[in-house]
Amino acid sequence: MTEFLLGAAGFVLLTVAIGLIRVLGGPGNVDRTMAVQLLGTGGIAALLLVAAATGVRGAEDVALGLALLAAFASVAFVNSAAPEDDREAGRANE
Amino acid sequence: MSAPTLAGLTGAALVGLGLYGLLVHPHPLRKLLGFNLLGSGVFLLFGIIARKGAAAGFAADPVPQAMVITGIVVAFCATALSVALLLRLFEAGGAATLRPDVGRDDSD
Amino acid sequence: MSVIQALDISLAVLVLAVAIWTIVSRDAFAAVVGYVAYGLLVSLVWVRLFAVDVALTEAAIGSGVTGVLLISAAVRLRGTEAAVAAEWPGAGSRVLAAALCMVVTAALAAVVLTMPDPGATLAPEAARHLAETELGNPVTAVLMAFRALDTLLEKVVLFLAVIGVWSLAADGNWGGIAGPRRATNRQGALAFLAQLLPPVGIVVAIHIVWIGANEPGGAFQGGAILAAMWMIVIMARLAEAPAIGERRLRLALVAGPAVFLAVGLMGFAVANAFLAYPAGLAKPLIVFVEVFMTLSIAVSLPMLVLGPPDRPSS
Amino acid sequence: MNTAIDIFTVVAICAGAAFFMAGSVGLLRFPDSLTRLHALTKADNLGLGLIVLGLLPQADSLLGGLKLVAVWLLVQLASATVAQLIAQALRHRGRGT
Repeated sequence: MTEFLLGAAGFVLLTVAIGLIRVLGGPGNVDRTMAVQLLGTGGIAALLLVAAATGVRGAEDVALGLALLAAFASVAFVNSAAPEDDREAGRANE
Repeated sequence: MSAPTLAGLTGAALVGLGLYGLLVHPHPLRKLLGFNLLGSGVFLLFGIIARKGAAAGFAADPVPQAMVITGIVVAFCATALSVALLLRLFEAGGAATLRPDVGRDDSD
Repeated sequence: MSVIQALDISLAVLVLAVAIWTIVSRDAFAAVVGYVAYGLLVSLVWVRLFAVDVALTEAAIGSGVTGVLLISAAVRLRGTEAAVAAEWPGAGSRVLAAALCMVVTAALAAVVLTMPDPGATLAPEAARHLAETELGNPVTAVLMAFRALDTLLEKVVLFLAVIGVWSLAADGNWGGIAGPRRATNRQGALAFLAQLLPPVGIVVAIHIVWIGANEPGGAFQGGAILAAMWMIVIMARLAEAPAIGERRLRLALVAGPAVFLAVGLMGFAVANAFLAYPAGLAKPLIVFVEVFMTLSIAVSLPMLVLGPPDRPSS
Repeated sequence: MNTAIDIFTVVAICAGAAFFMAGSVGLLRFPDSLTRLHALTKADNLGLGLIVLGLLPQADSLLGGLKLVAVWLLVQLASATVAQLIAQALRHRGRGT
């Protein structure tokens, strides 16, 4: 069972990370943000699987922390990008 | 190869990468990223010292771990202060460059 | 090769791949996004090194709070990259720098490969004195008792960094509302998240501070989560960022270092040394100090991320 | 009994991993950002959900199991919000330019 859990962790991590590395190159910042979001979820899944396999104490709390912060980077991106876009749109309309 | 050795080699490579970014990149924000990579490489080296010091029923030596936690906080403080300085520089001079001649005269 | 080795190797390769991306990427935003992903992967490495306290700190700081700081900075600085493109050093200097960095890496790698296993350790020493602190988590014992001076100074550094950031405010904005002006439109989904997440986050943060005495966790990790919750509320514009002249804010900022220092000085009177805890009272005192430290951290981190005020308070 | 539980774990985790793969493939292959967003949310919800479901019988305590469920719920909340925000940003951009 341990081997299976570790294998699954590696599989999930590799699939999402390969997706991330492909998408980091572009096309746009929105896609990059989505790729990091997917890596965040995949990372949490891999962490839970590794924790169950190796029996590290307290790893669920790390997963809880990561889950609480899962939306953080994307929110910062959307939040700081939005007013800028408003201004650009305003200028285009004038 | 054991997990700590592997993490240690990763740390060594990260120190080199971060140092390269810090030296070569002209953009201050990218220098900061290099600085953070360098720092986290050093922390990983502390991590393998901790793991190889596993004894007395602890999975890893707690002293290097505590030092890494302190280090992460201090590195964050330095990063935040640098970002604030950089944004202020950009506001004041309209450019994010470390060249001393830009911003003082506008002939550039 | 066993499954766990394959996992460790792929994790190391991924960490390096994302790190290389943050250095070679042409676009600053893409590099910063890479760094956020990097922080998450590194916290998995820390779990594999059985350093769960560090993993928790790295998760909260590396991919959380630092991520928000750098992403906002990258968005605000967009368009400045073209101007500095001319400042790239020549090919010769770059090769030289790369060679130097390779030498540094090779030297560190040699140290790693020749490191004795098991290596030098203070773990038995920590274990011997753990009972005196009545704590169960050796990392918390090191942070709060054996090397308490480091932690006290770290909190002072955090405080000084806040002062440093504030001092960058223009004269007219001193005492004003922290951080850049934000648009007033409230987005429905974000407001929903900012109402639902903080109650859960506060419970988890208190849980992490409380169990920090015996299990992985502690003041810094819990404080960082609290800080993140406050920042979500500010980013959703459900609440205005505080004015930096506000007395409550300033009291919260100094509470941690001040209480820690006071308890440390009390050590002279009751236990004959700075930062010494009287026998039998070590654990309650440590938890008492940690509560105030959590508060200070939860307030300092958002102040560092928001930056100096750029408008007056009224 | 134990074997039955283990088989359940293996099946659920395999299904979860498949959803993660589907999410990554979607992110790489779908033609525009909105369809890629669709692929992303499937991986978030079902991928992690099935892995948590598979790990639940292996949890060593009630609190451990509750934490697993809490992790899943929090990620659900985060991913739903982020999907909304990204979709709004995309629509906004489509109109603005």
